[in-house]
Amino acid sequence: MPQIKPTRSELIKLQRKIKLSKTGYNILKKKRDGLVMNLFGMVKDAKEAQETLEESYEVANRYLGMTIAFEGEINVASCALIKKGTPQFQLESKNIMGVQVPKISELSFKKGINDRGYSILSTSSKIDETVEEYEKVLEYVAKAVEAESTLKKVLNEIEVTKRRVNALESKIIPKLESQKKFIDFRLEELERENKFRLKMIKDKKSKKSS
Amino acid sequence: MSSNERMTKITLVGTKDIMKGTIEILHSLKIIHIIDFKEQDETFEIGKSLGEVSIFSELLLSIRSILSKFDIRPDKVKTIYIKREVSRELEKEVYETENTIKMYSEKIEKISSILKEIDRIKSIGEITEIGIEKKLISSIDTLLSSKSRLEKQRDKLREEMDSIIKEKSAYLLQYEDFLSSEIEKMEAPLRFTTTKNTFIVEGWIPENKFQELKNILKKKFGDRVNLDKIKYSDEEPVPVEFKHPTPVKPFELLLELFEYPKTREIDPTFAIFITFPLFYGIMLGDIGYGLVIFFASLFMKTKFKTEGWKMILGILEYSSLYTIAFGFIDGEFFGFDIFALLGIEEIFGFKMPILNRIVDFMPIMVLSISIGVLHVLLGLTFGFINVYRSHNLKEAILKKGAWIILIFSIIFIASSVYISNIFLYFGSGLLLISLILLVVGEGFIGLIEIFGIMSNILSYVRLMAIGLSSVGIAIVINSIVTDIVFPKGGIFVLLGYSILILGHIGNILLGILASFLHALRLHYVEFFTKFYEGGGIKYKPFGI
Amino acid sequence: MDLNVVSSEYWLGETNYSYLNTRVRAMESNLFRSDVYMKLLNMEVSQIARFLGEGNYKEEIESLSREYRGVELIEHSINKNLGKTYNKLIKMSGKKASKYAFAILTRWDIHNIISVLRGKYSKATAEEIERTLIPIGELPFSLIQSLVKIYGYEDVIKRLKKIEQFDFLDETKGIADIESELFKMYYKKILETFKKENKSLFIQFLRTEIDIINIKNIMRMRRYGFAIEEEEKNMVEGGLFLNIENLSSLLREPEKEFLKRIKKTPYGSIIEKHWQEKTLFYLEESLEKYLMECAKEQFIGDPFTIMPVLHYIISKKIEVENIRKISRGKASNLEIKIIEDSLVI
Amino acid sequence: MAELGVIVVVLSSVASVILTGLAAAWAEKHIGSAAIGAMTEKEELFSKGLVLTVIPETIVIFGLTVSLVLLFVVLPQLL
Repeated sequence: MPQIKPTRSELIKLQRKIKLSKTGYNILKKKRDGLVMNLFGMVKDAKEAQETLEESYEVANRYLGMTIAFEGEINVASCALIKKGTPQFQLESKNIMGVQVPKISELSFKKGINDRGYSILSTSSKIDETVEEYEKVLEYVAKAVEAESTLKKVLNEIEVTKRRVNALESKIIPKLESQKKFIDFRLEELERENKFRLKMIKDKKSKKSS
Repeated sequence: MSSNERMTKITLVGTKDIMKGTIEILHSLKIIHIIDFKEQDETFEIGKSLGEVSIFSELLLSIRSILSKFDIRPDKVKTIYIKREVSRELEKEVYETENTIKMYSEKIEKISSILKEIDRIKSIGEITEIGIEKKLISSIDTLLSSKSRLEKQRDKLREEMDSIIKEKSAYLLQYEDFLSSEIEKMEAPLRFTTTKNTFIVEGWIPENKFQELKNILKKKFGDRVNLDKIKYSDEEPVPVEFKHPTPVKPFELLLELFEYPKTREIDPTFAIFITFPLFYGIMLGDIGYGLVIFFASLFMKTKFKTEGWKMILGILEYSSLYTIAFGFIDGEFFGFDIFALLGIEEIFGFKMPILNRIVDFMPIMVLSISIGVLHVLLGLTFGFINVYRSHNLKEAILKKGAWIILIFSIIFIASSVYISNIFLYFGSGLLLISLILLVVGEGFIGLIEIFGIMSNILSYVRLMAIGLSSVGIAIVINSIVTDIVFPKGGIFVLLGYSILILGHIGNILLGILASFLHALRLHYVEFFTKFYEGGGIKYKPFGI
Repeated sequence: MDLNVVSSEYWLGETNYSYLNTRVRAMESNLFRSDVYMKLLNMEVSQIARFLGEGNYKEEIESLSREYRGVELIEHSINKNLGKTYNKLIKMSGKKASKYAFAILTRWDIHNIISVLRGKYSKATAEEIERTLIPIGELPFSLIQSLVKIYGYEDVIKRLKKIEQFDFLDETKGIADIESELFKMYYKKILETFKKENKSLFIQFLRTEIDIINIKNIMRMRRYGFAIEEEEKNMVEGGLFLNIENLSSLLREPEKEFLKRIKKTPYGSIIEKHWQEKTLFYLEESLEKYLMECAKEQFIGDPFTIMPVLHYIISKKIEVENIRKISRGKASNLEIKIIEDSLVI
Repeated sequence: MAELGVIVVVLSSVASVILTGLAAAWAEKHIGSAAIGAMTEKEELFSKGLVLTVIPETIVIFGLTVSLVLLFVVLPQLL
């Protein structure tokens, strides 16, 4: 710590810094705790989304299996030739305790039977229902993606915050405090020196005068 | 008359844990004719296949596709193979063989398609004239010249593939055989009825094997299995296993073509054995034709060895003997009057020929009708016995006896003209009795049936008519040649001989077919309707 | 090339009913009976394939088992077999009888054309399209294949318009409209061709079929909603019990009224049975089954008419569909009960 | 009168063969084509088909018999 000048103004500066760090530390700690608290809910959400996705995928596959069994693979493949457009969705963001997380809105996977491209006359409701199930799957995929990426971002944020808190707690604040101690010590020493010197001068003066 | 194997219907009930063992035993004994499971409900359901039937099926599909593509059949493969147990190694070997063959055929196909392209380029013709660059032409030339090399390569590949197939085919066939029989065992439960813990097999076994099977099962499984005889209704199709002496065996075919007899019914094979060749001989009746058919069928027997062919040729063989015999009576040799040609007038005091079919058609007609009467009577007698066995004497008399009496009465009345008037009265009395019986038995409708039986008997006139047409054709051929063609001399003699040969070959074929069919028809339509119901099935024991 | 290639591939002689019908009956006796289906239901997929390869489908299974395995092998084999059988049927039918047979076989043409158009519309590859074609129909299959090679959606329609039956097509319309039109025109043309035999079983069958198609679509529209301009596109004229006006009023009835009115038709009991179900799956299956059973019952007729042939066409189709249902159902682990219920036996 | 009788007998013997022949042919045409149809699909029906095909031949056999009887039994009595 040689570069620190043990001056009073430094000390004041340092004191201010320490105070700031401590407040920051407290706030970050609270944020961390808050995020962790939120995390439990999110994990549950993500897990649920995953499960519904899996479930709906299973259901859809079953529907597909049945449709293929009843209508023939060739008929289904023929209907599948019309893949009209890619599904559209709107991506927005949401703020959770200062974390920007994605939010998928305006899910437009679901189509009416007339908008799917095939004619009603030449198909059956088995196709409809299978398509509907797969549309549901798509929807759940979007939801799962949303939940999962939120989870990821929040986890990331918690990690960062935790690191910061740790840094403040175990590095920055102790360092500042030791600097403050050092300055305190130096200043005290200086004062003592001054006192001693003053005493010496006083003694000399009184000797001279007496 | 030999009696056929008596069948008895059984049920075999066992606990499911011994199902596999039971199947093994049944499969090795080869005696049970299983009745397939039919109706499914809550308690009783169809069994499930055992073991790795799925893998086996997959393997079998692969093998069969190879066998069919390269037309590998057991009779083509001479090598003898040793039976090996199925193992993973074998499984791998099958798939490897399949892949190698696939690879080879793909390569060959590719080369063939290249060769086709080269041929197409060649067929375009001379290309130098269109003004293509020299370089290009030379490269095309090298392409064309590579044709023979490619062909050689293709042939080599083909040879290699053939040798692989040759090497493997015995083994594939053996494996196919093995898998098929394994799968038959594994899929046997699909023919069983099962409940939660037990399985039930229904089927037929020869009666004398029942105790044997029971002992084997008891010894092996004790109380966990139960074998019982069960009752069956008259309508049920019972499997039939014939036990005929070898000479009669071929005639089983004629029943197979129609229907197998029921168990309680008289088996008419033996009767057919006597009457079928007789009718055939009467219709064809020619020494020459008989000899040709006899030797032809002997020769064909060495060529065609399937069960069906053997039977048909056997029938023809017997029939041709009768044909020769009747040929002597008719004095016909390829349509020629053989005795007249040889100058023989008498043998053992008989005037030869005994019957000339063209001139003496009336006696033959009478003979035919008499044979008809006898045949129908035989049929009715069988019918009488059948009805008596399945119902009672009264029924038998009303249903069949009445007809027998009717026919006898007509015989008496007809013969009264030649013998004495007493026959007329006696006959009329019988007629009256039979008519009364008929009305009692079947009502007045029964009387209409009289016309049916009359036309049945008249139908035997075909014995004369078919013979007449056959000999007619033969005579026409002969007289065309001897009276018109030969007298012209020179090259016409040759022509005459060829007409003779072709004509008689044609007439023989026609004669074989017509005589066979009409003899058959007389049995099926005239004879069988009097007594035969049929409804049996062929005995197919599990494991064969 | 002759543009109107329809049925010119066949040189047909006179119809000999005694020959045709005994042959068809013999063919029919080779079809599977109910106990065979019970066995199939208890088999694994490869077992089914093997089993089929031991019977009527031997040729197809053996030749295709090098390319395909499992359930694919079965589906390809049965389709190939169906095509082969129908072709044989037409060749032996002769002029008079084949008219009816063609009328039924044209459905596969419609299927193939729709498939090609769908593929072209969404720019699928030729292989993708070819996978969805079935080599059955009145049009020569080579013509259908040549359509696949034509570049664009509009060009395909332009080519089709040169064929007499398809001259009503309009290349500016969308795929869904074209599909509907093809369907509607198919029924319209058949009903016109056989106008004189209005009472015949064949026409009755077709009109029952139209009814069933209409009912299915009404149920779908009621469930999923519809636009007014769509409504007309989705109905076929000429039903046996329900005409267009009936249908469009039925479409708007509240549930109770709907049920009450539909119960007056033979289809009422079927619809009622499935009314509470969440999906239309089983309703459609039952209606389809009803139609097939109708055909099987009705087409038993005079040996000197086309009926035995029509009966066989339907029965063979049923057999192939049953096999497919079993093997596909097995492959996607459906419960045996569901498969069994859907079989037409 | 005797001559007229002879003509009638001869003509009827001719007619009986021709007419029964035609009748049998007509019946066999149908049975035959049906039989062929059946056995192209099921080979095991071959024999049944063949036998069925010769069934109507009874007609022509009766015709032939009648004609022969007319020619050889009835005619000599008239002459």
